[in-house]
Amino acid sequence: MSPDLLNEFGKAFIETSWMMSIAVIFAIIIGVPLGVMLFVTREGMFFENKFVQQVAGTIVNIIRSIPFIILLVVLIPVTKLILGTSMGPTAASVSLTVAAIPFYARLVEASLREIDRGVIKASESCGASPWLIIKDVLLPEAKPGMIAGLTVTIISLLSYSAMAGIVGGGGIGDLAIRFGYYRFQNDVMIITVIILIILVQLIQFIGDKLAKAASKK
Amino acid sequence: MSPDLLNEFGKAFIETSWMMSIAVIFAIIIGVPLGVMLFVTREGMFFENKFVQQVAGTIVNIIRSIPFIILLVVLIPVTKLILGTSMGPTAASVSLTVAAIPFYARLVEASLREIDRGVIKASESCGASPWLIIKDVLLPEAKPGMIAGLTVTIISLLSYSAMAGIVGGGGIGDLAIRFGYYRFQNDVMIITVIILIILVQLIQFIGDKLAKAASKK
Amino acid sequence: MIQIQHLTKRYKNTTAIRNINLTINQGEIFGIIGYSGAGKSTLLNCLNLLEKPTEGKIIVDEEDITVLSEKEIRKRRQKIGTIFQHFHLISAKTVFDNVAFSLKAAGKSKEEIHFKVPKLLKLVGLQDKANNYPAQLSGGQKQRVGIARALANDPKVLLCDEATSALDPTTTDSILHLLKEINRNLGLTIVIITHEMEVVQKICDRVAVMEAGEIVELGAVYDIFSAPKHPLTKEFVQSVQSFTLPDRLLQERKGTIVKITFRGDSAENPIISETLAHYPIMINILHGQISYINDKPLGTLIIEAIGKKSDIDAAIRFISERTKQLEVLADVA
Amino acid sequence: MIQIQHLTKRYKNTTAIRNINLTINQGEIFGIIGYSGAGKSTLLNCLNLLEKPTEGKIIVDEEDITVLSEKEIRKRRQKIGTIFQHFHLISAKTVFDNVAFSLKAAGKSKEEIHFKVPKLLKLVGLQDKANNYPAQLSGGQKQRVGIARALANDPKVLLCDEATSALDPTTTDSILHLLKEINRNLGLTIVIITHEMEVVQKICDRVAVMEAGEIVELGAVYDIFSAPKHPLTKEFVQSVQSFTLPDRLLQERKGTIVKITFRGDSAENPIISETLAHYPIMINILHGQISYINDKPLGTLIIEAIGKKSDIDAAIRFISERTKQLEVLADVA
Amino acid sequence: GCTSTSTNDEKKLVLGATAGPYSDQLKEGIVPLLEEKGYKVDIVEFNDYIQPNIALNEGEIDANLYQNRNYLKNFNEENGMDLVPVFAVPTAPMALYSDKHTSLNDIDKGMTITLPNDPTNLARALHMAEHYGWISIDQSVNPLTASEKDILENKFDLNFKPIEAAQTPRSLSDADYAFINGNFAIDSGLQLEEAVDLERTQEDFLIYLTVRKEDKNSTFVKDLEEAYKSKEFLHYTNENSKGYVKPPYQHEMEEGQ
Ligand SMILES: Nc1ncnc2c1ncn2[C@@H]1O[C@H](COP(=O)(O)OP(=O)(O)OP(=O)(O)O)[C@@H](O)[C@H]1O
Ligand SMILES: Nc1ncnc2c1ncn2[C@@H]1O[C@H](COP(=O)(O)OP(=O)(O)OP(=O)(O)O)[C@@H](O)[C@H]1O
Ligand SMILES: [Mg+2]
Ligand SMILES: [Mg+2]
Repeated sequence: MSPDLLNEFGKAFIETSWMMSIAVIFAIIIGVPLGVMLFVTREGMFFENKFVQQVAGTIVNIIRSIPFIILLVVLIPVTKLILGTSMGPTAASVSLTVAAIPFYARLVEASLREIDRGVIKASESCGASPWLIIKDVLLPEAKPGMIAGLTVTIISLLSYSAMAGIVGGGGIGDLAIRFGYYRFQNDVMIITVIILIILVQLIQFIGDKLAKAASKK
Repeated sequence: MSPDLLNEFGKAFIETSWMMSIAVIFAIIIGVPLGVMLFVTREGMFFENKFVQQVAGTIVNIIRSIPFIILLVVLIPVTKLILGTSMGPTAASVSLTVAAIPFYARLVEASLREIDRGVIKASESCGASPWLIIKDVLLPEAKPGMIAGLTVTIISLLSYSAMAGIVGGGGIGDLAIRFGYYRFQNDVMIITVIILIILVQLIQFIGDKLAKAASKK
Repeated sequence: MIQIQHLTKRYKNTTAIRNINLTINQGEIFGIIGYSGAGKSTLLNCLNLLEKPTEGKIIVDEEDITVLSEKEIRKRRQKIGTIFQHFHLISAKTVFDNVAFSLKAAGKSKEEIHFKVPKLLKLVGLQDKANNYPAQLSGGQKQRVGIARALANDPKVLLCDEATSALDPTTTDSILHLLKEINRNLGLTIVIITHEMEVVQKICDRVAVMEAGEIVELGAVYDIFSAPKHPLTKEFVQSVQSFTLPDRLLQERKGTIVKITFRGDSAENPIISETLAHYPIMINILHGQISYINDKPLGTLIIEAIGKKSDIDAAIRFISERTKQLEVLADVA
Repeated sequence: MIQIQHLTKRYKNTTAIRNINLTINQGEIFGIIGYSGAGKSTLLNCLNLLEKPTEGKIIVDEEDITVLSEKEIRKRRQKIGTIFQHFHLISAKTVFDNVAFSLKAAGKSKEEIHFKVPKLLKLVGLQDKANNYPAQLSGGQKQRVGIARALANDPKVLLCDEATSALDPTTTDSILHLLKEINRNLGLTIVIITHEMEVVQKICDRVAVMEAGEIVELGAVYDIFSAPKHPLTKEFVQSVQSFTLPDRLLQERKGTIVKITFRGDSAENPIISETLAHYPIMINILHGQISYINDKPLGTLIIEAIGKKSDIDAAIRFISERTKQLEVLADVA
Repeated sequence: GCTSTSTNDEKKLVLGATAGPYSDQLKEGIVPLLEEKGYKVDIVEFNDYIQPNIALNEGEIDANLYQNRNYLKNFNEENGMDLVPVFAVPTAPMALYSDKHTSLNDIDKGMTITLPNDPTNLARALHMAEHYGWISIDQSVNPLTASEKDILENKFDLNFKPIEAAQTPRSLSDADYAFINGNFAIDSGLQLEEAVDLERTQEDFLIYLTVRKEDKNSTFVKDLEEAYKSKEFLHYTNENSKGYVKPPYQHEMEEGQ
């Protein structure tokens, strides 16, 4: 591999990491509360609220409905507003983030739904505030599931990030597409795919370990 | 909307339904057993098998590593072999299927992991064959989670299917991209996105209902 | 203190509780017994509003708590401890943190939590399991965590759903002793569901007997045990006072077999002695039990009276005048 | 029939079972008692290999089952019924299907299943809950499903982990009766963990007492109850034979208070009568209990002997010669 | 299998094109003419620059319309295929647009330039930039696939940002200049006349109808050619493809008129 190519890969790797980190961080910061909100406003839960449930659920579904490439386009004004530019990896990460949040929120909600109702009821019986129940019961109990969900989210995002090239975001996937695919540089293609595979294996491995460590059952 | 465009939408809808149906059916037929396999070969489970677990896990991860757009391309020879053609919605559904299977398999595995170990142990204590345990304990117990996972899978597939245009697959998402993105026809874009939103809402709604009906907790 | 009025709870295909009226007094230990599935747990869960009653009111301190706001309910719950039949521990938290959760719920400070949790764990004998997770505990240990958790906030009312069902007798005794002590010293009101009649005997003041969602008998424990009225109550009482004689004994008997029930003071009088002093018969104690409920003796003896028929008859008359109840099980062979 | 040799089970930070040696005979009802956390459930789970022992062998029918293949283990398990402490029902299946599962596991036909399940449900009194899901059952109902499930395949060995802990006394009695019947008629071997000493009394032949992972006492139930050796055993036996007299009685006593323990035949002789016939004293029965374990009586009486000091002393001597044990609790005031 | 050649009487045609002007051209300008001749035409739209050739080579489609000769030549070499260009069609030129500047002379240090990221269009744009004297490109690389990495000298330290071709009109607000494919410019509502500069499209960059070698002389190709070279299509071009670079035969026809 030429030093030039090595350089390219280095750059692409950094771009991917950068985009992913931003998206993942926001997916956690916003997706978790959103998932919790979707859960605690469900029927029979302590913040039961059909309206919020419906509205939040619909917004989440709307975002998930839009093909990523369209999302990229639709979000250009927003990206521009936030970052002052709608190009480059940071700009791409805005769309990735927007795609990641509802995706992860749904997985968080699904994990929360697996919690034994009795445990929640028992916590309520202590007179604990909803906030404390969320913090000390729901989140810890759902942690293994939420970690597994995050693994799924990150891996899906990695696949999405290949489309970041549309707005000049770069990254490993884009390298594979632009050079490997469009320019028939099979070596680039193979190397990028291998890098991606290693990355995914690593993410899955770490995710599994963390989920197992978090599970006290 | 011109009758021509209406026609386009009708066609796209049928194409999407067709692609999705194939992919979803195979995701269930193959993804469920694969997910079960990933689970029952885990440490401490009755088919504990590090080798199978690792190999299956790695294959699943490899497929999930590859950006969908690359997968579409890589699978062309396979598609050609299976279908005799590498174009059109049916051809696109091959790649969709290949992407859907490992995706769903992981979600199935995650649902299975949420089952109370004690219940599995108790079933083992009856001397039930692994096959019976899978059929009568694991699958029923994980059913709500598996339905929720299928909802997530279908919605993600819908988003992936937008990329089917690369191999001339068509479909609603492709319509959005072709007209909305490449031809700057915002009206088409908005209509397709609305159709997608309605579809996703519907899928989510049905998925939620089914999951709730399946949950006996 | 707690007034339950016309309480009904229906599930889709079952009515778990039917129009229950009940008053539980401040500071008493109130037992609830009944067949499995009678609606005991459901009644208890209505008391802390974990189940919304379908109909009826629950009046605590002159307020109907079924219509309170969420926030007020929370406030009240901090003063109600509940021990659940199925424990319901937070599986992702250690024993320590499970108990600490209760204290946090009541807004206690970190220092207070670190001071109090070890004390509570010691109380239930789990000091060395503080860092275990629930999955690493035995059934009884889980139950004890549940007890510690329920007691954490010095509740005014303690609801116990089979609080000792998974515990060995020694631990059960020590827990009951503990509850009784708190009840005496702090005036804690305790509602206790149990199927262990000994538990009722040992600590309850009053007891309600439930069947198919209704209360079929209600009274002071001593009365229920000494004079059960409803067939179900009789059955339950008998289960702890079962006096079935082995067949062999009945066949080989030489005299008349009589079952005598003592109540209250009569148990303290030397009836057997007096009888023997008055009549020239022999008395053999075949079976029996005397227990003290609320310091009042309640006893049953099955005796064999051997001697002349006329003497025996006279003796039986003599005894029956002096005791609550007398029953001739088998006449002289 | 089941030989446990040097069995040890270690968890990360606890040794749940320490070098246990035990033989359980064909057709006996074997009880295991002990404090919560003593390792009882762990021992039981080793017997059906749900927990892999860390060390030691379990020999059943001259074969070490710890080294069997998965398939053979399955085959054997079909003849071992297990009732779990925490029920472990399949939450997604109805009561009917939960029981049917066991039969399916043994490869029974559809017809057989449809014939047998209703019978089993009737046996445990759940015929009208056949279509309920576990979440719609009360604790005791769940436990009964577990019992029906364990009995489904006419097992040769039944392992019961607190099989009646969630049941009311009447249901407990009927279940115990059922078990005893099956044990008699079909030669079923039953290993029963319980903390209810009455259960041990009522149906066990032998009993092992566990403490901290070890068996500290082992013997026939009658011996354990009548002459417990280990302090723990004494504690447990006392818990069902607690003879603490109310303080008031002790203070107001007029004579000497004596505790007499009868064993075996001595319980059937009219000792009190004979004593009264020989000595001019009055005897008042203050407390006591006589129960029949395997048809042999075991009794304890606390009596107050009122009379002249010399007569009382002579009477006590007379009694102590004729009974197992006599203890003077309080001398004449 | 090939659908057209097998049964001559049915005369079915499957044509591939990328979404946009060339498929519209076919659909609106050519298909009606072919249908008059008794063809039944299916148009498959692709979203990518590789698959149409693969599909053609595999016989999934009968002809495609989306590439220039150079690209095809390169593609044939890379993939060992034998596809042949038949004739050129009206082609949208590459255009340089700007929201902020009106002339090429406004170029200044560190400006941001967006340009399409697919190989052909990227190369086209870079060559225009070279022509403006903004940069110089490594002569040793294939001029058809030159990328931003082959820039040798960047006189103004310009910041070249390759993005998806259809994205270029959308990037105008972000960039100082944007190279935009004419078709996307038009579709996005820009007028070719408003461009800062238009590509003087060389013959090599005109879009060609491409077929398999063995079909080169078949009837359907002749019929297609006839349709393209018809008056009706010229009329269509003038009406609907203003500013497009016309192929030589259309110029001839106009001159002949
Ligand atoms: N998975 C585990 N990890 C660590 N320790 C465990 C685990 N399971 C059980 N233990 C410990 O092993 C000991 C024995 O547990 P076991 O469940 O056998 O007790 P038990 O005698 O059945 O008690 P109980 O009467 O309360 O059910 C306990 O101290 C418990 O904390
Ligand atoms: N969620 C539910 N849906 C339907 N029926 C229910 C539900 N929960 C409880 N029941 C039914 O209500 C009745 C009362 O149940 P409950 O749990 O109060 O009984 P219990 O007296 O506590 O019995 P146990 O002593 O066995 O715990 C039972 O017949 C039970 O099957
Ligand atoms: Mg209950
Ligand atoms: Mg246990």
